[in-house]
Amino acid sequence: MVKFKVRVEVWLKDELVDAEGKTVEEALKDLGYDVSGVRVGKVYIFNVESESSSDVERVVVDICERLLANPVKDKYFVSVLGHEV
Amino acid sequence: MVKFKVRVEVWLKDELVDAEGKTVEEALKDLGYDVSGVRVGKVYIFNVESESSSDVERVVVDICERLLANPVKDKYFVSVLGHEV
Amino acid sequence: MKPKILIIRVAGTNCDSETARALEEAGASVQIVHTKRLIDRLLDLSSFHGLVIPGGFSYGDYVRAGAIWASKLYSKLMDEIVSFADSGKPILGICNGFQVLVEIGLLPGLGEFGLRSISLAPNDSGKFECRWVYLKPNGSNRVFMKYYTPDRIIRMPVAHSEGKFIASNYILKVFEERKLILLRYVMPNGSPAGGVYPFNPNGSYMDIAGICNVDGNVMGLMPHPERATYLWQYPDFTSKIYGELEYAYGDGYWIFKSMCDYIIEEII
Amino acid sequence: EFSDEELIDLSRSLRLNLNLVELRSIREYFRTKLNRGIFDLELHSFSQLWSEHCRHKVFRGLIVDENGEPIIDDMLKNYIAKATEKCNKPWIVSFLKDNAGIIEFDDTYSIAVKVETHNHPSAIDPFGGAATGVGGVIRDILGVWASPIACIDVLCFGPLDYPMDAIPRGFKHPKYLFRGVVKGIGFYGNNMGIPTVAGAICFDEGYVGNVVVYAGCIGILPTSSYKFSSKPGDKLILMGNSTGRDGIHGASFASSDLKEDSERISRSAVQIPDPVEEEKLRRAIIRIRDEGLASGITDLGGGGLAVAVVEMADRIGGGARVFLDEVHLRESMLPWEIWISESQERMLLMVPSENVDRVLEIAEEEDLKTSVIGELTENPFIDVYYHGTLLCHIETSFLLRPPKARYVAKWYAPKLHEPFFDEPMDYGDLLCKLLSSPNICSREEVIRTYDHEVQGNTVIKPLHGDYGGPSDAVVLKPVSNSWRGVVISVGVKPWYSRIDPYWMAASSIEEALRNNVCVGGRRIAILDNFTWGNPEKPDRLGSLVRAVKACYDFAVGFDVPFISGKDSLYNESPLGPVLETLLITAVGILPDIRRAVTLDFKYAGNPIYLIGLTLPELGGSQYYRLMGYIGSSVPKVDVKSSKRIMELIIEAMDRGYIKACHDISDGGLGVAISEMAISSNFGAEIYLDRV
Repeated sequence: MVKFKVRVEVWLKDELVDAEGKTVEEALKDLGYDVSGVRVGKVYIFNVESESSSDVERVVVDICERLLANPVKDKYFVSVLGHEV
Repeated sequence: MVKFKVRVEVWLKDELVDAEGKTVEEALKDLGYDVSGVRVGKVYIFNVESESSSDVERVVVDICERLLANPVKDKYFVSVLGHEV
Repeated sequence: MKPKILIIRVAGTNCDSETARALEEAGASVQIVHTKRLIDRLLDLSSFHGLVIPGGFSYGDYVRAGAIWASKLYSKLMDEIVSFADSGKPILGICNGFQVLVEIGLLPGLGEFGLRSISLAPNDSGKFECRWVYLKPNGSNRVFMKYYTPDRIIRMPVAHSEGKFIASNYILKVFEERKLILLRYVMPNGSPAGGVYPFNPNGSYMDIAGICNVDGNVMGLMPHPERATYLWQYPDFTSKIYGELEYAYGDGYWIFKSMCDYIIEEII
Repeated sequence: EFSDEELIDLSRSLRLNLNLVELRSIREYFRTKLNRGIFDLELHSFSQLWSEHCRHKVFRGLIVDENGEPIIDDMLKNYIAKATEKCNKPWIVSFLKDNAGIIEFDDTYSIAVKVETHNHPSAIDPFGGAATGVGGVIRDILGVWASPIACIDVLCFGPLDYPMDAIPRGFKHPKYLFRGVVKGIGFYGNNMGIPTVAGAICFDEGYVGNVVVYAGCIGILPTSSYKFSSKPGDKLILMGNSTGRDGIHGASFASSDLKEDSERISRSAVQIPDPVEEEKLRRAIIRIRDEGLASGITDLGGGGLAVAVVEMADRIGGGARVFLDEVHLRESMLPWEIWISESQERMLLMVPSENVDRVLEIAEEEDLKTSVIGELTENPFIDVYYHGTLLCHIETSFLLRPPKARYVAKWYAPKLHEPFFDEPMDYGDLLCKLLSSPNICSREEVIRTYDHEVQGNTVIKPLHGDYGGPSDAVVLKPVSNSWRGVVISVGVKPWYSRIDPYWMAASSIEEALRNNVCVGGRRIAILDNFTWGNPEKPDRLGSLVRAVKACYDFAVGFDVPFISGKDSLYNESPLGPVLETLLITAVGILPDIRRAVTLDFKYAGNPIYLIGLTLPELGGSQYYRLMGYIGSSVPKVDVKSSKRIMELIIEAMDRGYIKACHDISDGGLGVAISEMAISSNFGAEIYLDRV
């Protein structure tokens, strides 16, 4: 088994309203910044034990489908940063 | 003025216990995954109007210092993804 | 003349009415006002004797608890607030209010410590904590703690998800020396909680639950005194004999009473 | 001029969920009354307004047995409402009519109560579904001008250790649902500053494919403020969040089974919770109420504007004229989407034109977006315009009166037997197993994440004593200068449904009442919330009719009126129907909170009395479940003696005889005594031979 370092980003789907993004945008405008289109997402970094890099990708996607994201309203990005040698 | 697309990541400082990360780690182990070192961060994507790319970097750092991050407990990363042509 | 105390609120603030009730019980005349009216100069902050920033989820606690409300105050009202504090008038921040005072640097104090030297991080349990806790007050502060005798153990409920007090060792040492720590989480028998959950409900360094600024007139605390104003609010009032319930007040009442007395003696 | 087949295709392709009888009556109406074609906005209006979710067609329909003999016509009127009329309580302000049930609290104030389900959305997005469920029921309370003082939540999941691979595709594991739903409930209640004080959590295989999320809210209002004086000419003001494509077809979708690929179909049915927006709504609405500016109010729930506007027009016996282009939007939308969108955190106010400016001013002060979207009219038609073109012109009454539905019901008594096994060797070990079993163990881990202390009026908390024993009921003291308390309790016994839904309903009612009485509650009113399978299947409907009949029998028997209720039907999944569940919420009065009684033992040496007869009725018990059985001897409620016992207990409490009181429920006497001891610092010596 090899220890892989992976990264997952979870975002609300574009067509859904981002209440947090809306509030942060109004706050920044209120502070005088000229900003627009604020979206807020979550990012996870963790290590996963797995046989091969192709296998680790599958495991992380499974992790996202089962816990980190809800396919109905979220989109997510998976990247394998590297593995321990 | 040019519209820049920027990205900010805010993480708890490494020496601080990441309670949310710990909760997620336990949940994943509970589901049978062999994971460790889970850290959770926030990521913001938004557009900023600014004269030049060097200036936009300054504006975004200012935004982080003023609102998005608290230097006592957070570390943050700023990246300018591109600008509208 | 009754102390005139202002409670400010924004979208998401929700402990303002019971806080007003506690202050009125302690003899103050209270006004609850949306921060916008102060920013639009429809109301003059200096016309009040005391300021309270109540608990709640200002702006949904997005980004960080209290961060967005603090950023608005910092950019639109900071001069008025600083001069209000410098004039010695008492400012009390409860739960979300404490987080706001920390974010704008009024705690522990801009002059000496700069904008941000302490912070309230998410609880170690990773969850929202709603429970009653035991606290040891530091009676040396005259503004808020006048009625707490040194050996007294008091009880109040906490209800937050970002209440873990953190600061550098240097800052903690200064707080200890200058007696700026006003409340600490303790065991039921009064011995220090020592970070043990659930007596220390969030993992705060040195079990800190409440602090004040260098001058002692600005206080922030995570527990809710307005939810421990009357004895019928206590979790065990049906099993303990508290004498006639009408007049016996809870531990939280005495912070508001002390604040009002201070205003009458020092401000009016 | 559609033929029958074309009508069916139309209904399926547009996902209108209308049956042939309904489609025919629409065709007939357009042919004879309007003699013109139908606009798509009108079709969608019928789909929303005639959905089971909005019109309770099953409860209002004619139910016949297999050979067509009528069993009951309009269960709502002839069982639920009739029971309340029979109780004939003077202190009922409004029941089964408005957005919430209302009872008098004291000579100035009244209490409003509503409980809703949000099962289908929570099955797909547990966090958002549960959170918007809480948001929706809070708006029902705001919809009768009441200020929310407490929330309750009753949740039902599959076993948390259910094997992962046995979960059908497209469905989520109970543990994932549990974590998301609990987080959603806490998120909305805490953010709104409304204490989440009471509830229950049930685990059973019957909930694996069908999660159940009940959300309830209790509010208080000056009785004088509860009036509906809307008249033609009053302006319609939409206040709150901007409208988007959320939950399109949410209403009619909830009335159809949850299919395996429900995630893809219902993408647009996901609703996003925004409690900060609703908190602003609450402040604005209470200010508008206290300044007496509006003549009427209602919330936008299932079916969005379409249902809200038509129901208000019907209430004044007139019509309404609506301009959809005036609605403040979040994204560009088709007119019919605007008309039936279920975006959250929106309210509809009816305001006399002279007060409109002041209402808009208050909304602006609270950072709320508003739009004046039309007015009520004398002429009893619903006219909907979009940039000047008329898109809907239908009589108000026709829109609200679908043809009488007819259903077939047949109840099959299950063939169950009483198990026989020898006595347990070690009672202590058995008691510990029961105390740690999922349906009995402590709920502290969940309750601590709910702020149950905000507003500072929670007198008896959900957890009692240093070790968090379970209180039977929660007491609130909502009025500052009065010692009078509101007592909130729930009763839910789904375990008995597998044996007999009649006795399940009876026990649920009795437990809600006993829980209330254990704290000193009296003058109790109750709410019924059914979660059942597909009523078009005779066996499901047969058991439902039995349960509703029991509601009538025992409400009258206990002389306790129903003041509100809701039914969630079509809860089915590839694994079968939901475990039939009836939640009874009880709201009582405590004249003086200083005399409240709690379950913790108070003094050493106090004698312990067991009141009421103990019978060999272990059918559906947690003990049988532990041993792997269901059994058949379901407890049968003896309403006369139970009513008498409760009256005597209240009398004894008022005389100060009773220091601690607890009802015997799941797990029986052993668990009840343990819970009383856990909540205090005392033990107990029990002599079973004296029982």
